[in-house]
Amino acid sequence: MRSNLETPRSPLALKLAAGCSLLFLHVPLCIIILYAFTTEEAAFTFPPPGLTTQWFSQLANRGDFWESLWLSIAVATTATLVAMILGTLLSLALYRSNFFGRDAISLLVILPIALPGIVTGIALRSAISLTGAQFTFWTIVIGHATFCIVTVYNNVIARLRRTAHSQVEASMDLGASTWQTFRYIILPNIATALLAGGMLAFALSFDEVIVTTFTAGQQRTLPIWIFDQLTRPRDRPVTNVAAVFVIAVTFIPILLSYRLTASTRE
Amino acid sequence: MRSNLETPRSPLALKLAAGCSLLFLHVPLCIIILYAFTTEEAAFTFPPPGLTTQWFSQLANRGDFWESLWLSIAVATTATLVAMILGTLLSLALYRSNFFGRDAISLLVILPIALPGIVTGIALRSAISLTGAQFTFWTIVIGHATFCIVTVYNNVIARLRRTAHSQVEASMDLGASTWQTFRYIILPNIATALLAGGMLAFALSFDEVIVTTFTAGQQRTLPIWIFDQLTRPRDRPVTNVAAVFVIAVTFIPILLSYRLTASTRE
Amino acid sequence: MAANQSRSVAVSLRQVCRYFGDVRAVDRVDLDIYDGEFFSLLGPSGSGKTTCLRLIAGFEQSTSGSILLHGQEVAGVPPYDRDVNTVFQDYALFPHMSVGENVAYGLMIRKVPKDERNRRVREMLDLVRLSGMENRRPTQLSGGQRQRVALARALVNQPRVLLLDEPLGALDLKLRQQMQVELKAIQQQVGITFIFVTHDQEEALTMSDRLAVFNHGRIEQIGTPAEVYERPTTEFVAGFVGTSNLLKGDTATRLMGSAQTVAIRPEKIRIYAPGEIIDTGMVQANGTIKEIIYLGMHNKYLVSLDNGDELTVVQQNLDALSAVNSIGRGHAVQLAWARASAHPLNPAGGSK
Amino acid sequence: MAANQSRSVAVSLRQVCRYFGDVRAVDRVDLDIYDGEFFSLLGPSGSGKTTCLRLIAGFEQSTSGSILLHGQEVAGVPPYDRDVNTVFQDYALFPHMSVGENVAYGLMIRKVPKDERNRRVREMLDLVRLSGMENRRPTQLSGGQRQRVALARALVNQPRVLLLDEPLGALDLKLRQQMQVELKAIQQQVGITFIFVTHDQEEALTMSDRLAVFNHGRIEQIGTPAEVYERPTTEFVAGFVGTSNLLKGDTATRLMGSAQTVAIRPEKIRIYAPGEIIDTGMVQANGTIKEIIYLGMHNKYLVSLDNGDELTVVQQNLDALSAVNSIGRGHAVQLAWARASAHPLNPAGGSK
Repeated sequence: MRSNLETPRSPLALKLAAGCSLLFLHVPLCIIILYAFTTEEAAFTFPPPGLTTQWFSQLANRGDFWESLWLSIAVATTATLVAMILGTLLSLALYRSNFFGRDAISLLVILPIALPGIVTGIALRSAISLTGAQFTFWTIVIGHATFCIVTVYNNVIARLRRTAHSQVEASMDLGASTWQTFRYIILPNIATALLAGGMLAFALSFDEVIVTTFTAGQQRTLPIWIFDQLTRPRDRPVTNVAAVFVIAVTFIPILLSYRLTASTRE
Repeated sequence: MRSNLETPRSPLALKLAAGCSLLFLHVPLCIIILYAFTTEEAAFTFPPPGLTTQWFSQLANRGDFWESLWLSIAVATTATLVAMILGTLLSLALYRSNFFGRDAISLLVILPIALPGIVTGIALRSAISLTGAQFTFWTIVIGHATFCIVTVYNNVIARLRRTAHSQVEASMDLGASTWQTFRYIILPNIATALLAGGMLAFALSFDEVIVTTFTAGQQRTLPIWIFDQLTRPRDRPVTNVAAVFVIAVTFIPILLSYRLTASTRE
Repeated sequence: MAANQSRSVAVSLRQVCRYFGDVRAVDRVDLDIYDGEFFSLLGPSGSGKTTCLRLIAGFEQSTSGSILLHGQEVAGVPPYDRDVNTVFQDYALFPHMSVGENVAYGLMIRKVPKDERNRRVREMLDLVRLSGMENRRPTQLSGGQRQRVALARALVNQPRVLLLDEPLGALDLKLRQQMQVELKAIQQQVGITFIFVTHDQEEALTMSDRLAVFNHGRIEQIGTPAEVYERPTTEFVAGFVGTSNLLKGDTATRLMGSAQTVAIRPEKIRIYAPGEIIDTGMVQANGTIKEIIYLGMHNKYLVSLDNGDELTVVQQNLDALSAVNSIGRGHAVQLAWARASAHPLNPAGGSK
Repeated sequence: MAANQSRSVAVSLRQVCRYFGDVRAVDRVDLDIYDGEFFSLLGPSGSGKTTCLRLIAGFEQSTSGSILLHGQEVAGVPPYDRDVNTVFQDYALFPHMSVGENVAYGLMIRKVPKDERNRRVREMLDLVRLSGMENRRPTQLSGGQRQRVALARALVNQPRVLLLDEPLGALDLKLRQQMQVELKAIQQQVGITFIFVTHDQEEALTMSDRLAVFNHGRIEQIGTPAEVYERPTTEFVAGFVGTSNLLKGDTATRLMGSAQTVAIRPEKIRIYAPGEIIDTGMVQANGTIKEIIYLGMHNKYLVSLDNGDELTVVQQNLDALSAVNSIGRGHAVQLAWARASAHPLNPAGGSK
């Protein structure tokens, strides 16, 4: 009957500090959404003199916006699929492996996400140049796959480590081969983690600017389109609308992945 | 006596796939380090025609490099300290709190890290412009603090959740007030996680490009200095040397933080 | 060993309730625990015994009712202002402190001078037989040693009441039995009131001066081990504290002369061969041996009575190789027990 | 119930070793388990019993020695090609499958036609009393029900040997006792060889036809429950399976006429008042009652012999209210036991 439901609460001061921190983290987000509706074209005053939805329709009429959006979605989808396959293979190979220390290997996988985007970018551009290849859709995908793999790997390996190994043994004990055990036992167990990792990877890829600038040729993904837009101050509200798009496309998979991994967290 | 030391290993094919993935993730890194030593000035051929350390001394003579490096270190240090304090407060307030769902709150804290850098950047620039403030060292710090707080929070709350709450009860039971319990029991328990979070935050801040471009005035952090360098093709090897610096400054804290949280992971 | 009713009351619960939402974890509990007593709260998991302990410690606040520590109402008093200390189920040792620092923690908080602190820590470690272990880390200790550190850390503050939350639950059988003896000895040495939570009825019988049996948040019976074991008042107590044969309805009427349910312990029933002459003061029944289970120290017989009811009988294996028994499966036997051994149960005993 | 030596051998271990680095988890184990036997591997944690089971299942490979299943050497044979099934300690149910799908898993893998599969799953769920639960998820079941699903899932494949790895360890006392009876009944019904790992000596005595006592990776004794309990061959067995008084050196010489260490069970010793006349065939000793511990079903007496040795004596509480006993603490008593009750231990019994 031990219950943690109602233990002594945090002191008020602590709550206040926490509230302020949360506010600090979220004010920028609110501002950008608010100014996607402002009636001003260039300068921003607070509060906005009026609200309008005209920028949405303006944006809808921009062919270059749609082009960038579709490119971003195509890149993110492809990179995510590649990452889901390679990330799962990696995690299966490394989970329970102990050749020169599981930790060392795990670190090797995690490092690329820590690699500064600018370094990854320069390095990839050099590597691609060396092979003499063109900068195409596929070079962007390769660039994005580097950090997407890590995201999928992290999610899947965390779930694998929480899955009782006795399930695998039970499956083998009941006559299932390695492949059958993967198909019927491991895959269903990691499914939600894999999906969550994929969604996070999608969001990361969709947002990426730096690596994209280095691995793209003439292609413009949506974040780069926005970046270019910023040089045109009169388009600021339209840009804000596009930013709201990016926020939405990013947050939905993140929220879903958060849901999917809820059981793993606690 | 159940032992997991020597259970059936992964099939060879799986290992091969994993090896290739690892290679894929690390080739770019090796390339950039290799070409920091090449004797060529602009074009890259493979293998490099010769190796030299001259670019290191060239870089050492560039005053603008050192200026950027110190700025990056100052920003990262300040943002990290702010994040360590606010992140700890946040995690203490939210750990065990259940007002409108701990999960919902936790998500509110995590979202900013998921916020695309470009969106955060635009939003912060708008917010700072609205207040009429100048873009200074401190605006960069504020920009970086948004994602640094999240990193610290994630580390500290994970440790708090793994710390037996009975320790807190035992401390209170033995006569310690809330503050004494924090000082003598909670702080030592979260110390390594806090440090690890701080180091990750430092690395993230040190690498940041996008948010910095929006929140900086004339200041150039090291990644932005590198970015600017890229427009000068003759300086490419020097740029690679700077990139190696960034890698080093980033990896050391990440390796340390990985060490510090080893016990939390398994 | 029995409680002296004239002793002063250390802990008193009056109609204490603790609800978690709809769950009545503790439901109108009345309890008086005397100074210097070894008192156990016994019950299955979820019966409210631990919540009761946490209410006394101050980790939980009661929904209603009043809790008195040595006559003082403690509602709203935080744990650090109550003169009780707790030994936690998971020991709750501070992993970043040495054994000595763990034990000294309460004294340090109370700003006891360093010399006295060291002296008392050393005394306490002597008491729990851990002298010389001051500088070890909790992770370097075995389960039994950790348990002793937790005990020392609580006792060093000289509380008037010590609360123990299933402190032996994590230990294996042999170590648990050894710690039971030690714990009881320490309690007699220091003379502090011990309130001991356990789900193990044998542990509660062995160690307690008195015990309260919990079920569904309520107390079903309070008494000395012998009172509770020999005269259980409800079916729940009869079944939870040891095992009992229940005679109900027709069987009870035929054998005991009343339809009231009675409980009889398996070890109080004797087995006689058919035709053997039995003291007329005894209650008698005829049956057939259905199963014999060898348990080393004793045999357990499942005996079918002629009306189909089944009784369990336990007989100590007094002789060498008593597994090979003259009474075999399928044999007809007579059973007999003293009328006083069959204890009538409270018909209102509200548990399933 | 005793093993029939002429029955065919189901599992045979010959000088089997399993080392983990320097740790000898299983050390030169020889073992024959007969067809249809309920055989227990009993020992404390870390004694090698579970590793032994995992070697038979194929989850571990032996370092040396040979393992035969029905006469066939199985070195290198993967678990899915061995005609044994395992009930895991944590049940290892597949959380994403219903109860029915869990039980059907082995049949699905073996491509048993759907109709037959459904029929056999239903039969199996009937056997373990879970009819109608097919569509539940494992998380919706209680511990005891999960245990039964794990049992059904293993039995549905009709293995010739069933391995059970402390299957009742996670259940509480009452449920465990109930499951012991059920498990034994199911084994008798299906007639499959059961190899049962447990650290609970009472469980092993209750359920087994024969058992092997493990210590430090080696087998100390193999025999029927009565053989192991009544005639332990080593100090370790005498202490681990039940409790024993050990008479050594001078005490043994004086009382038993030989310096060889003997073990005597507490329940074989009778207590007499001083001066009472004792059968001359009995071994006698004088002592003083040091402590009486009331345990409900019996009292435990700690008796100091005149030379300072201490013996434990257990007496069943036959009478109502027997807690109030005529023999009090500090009283002088005579102890006596049959010579055959004191069993000489193997002097080479290699355990501490």
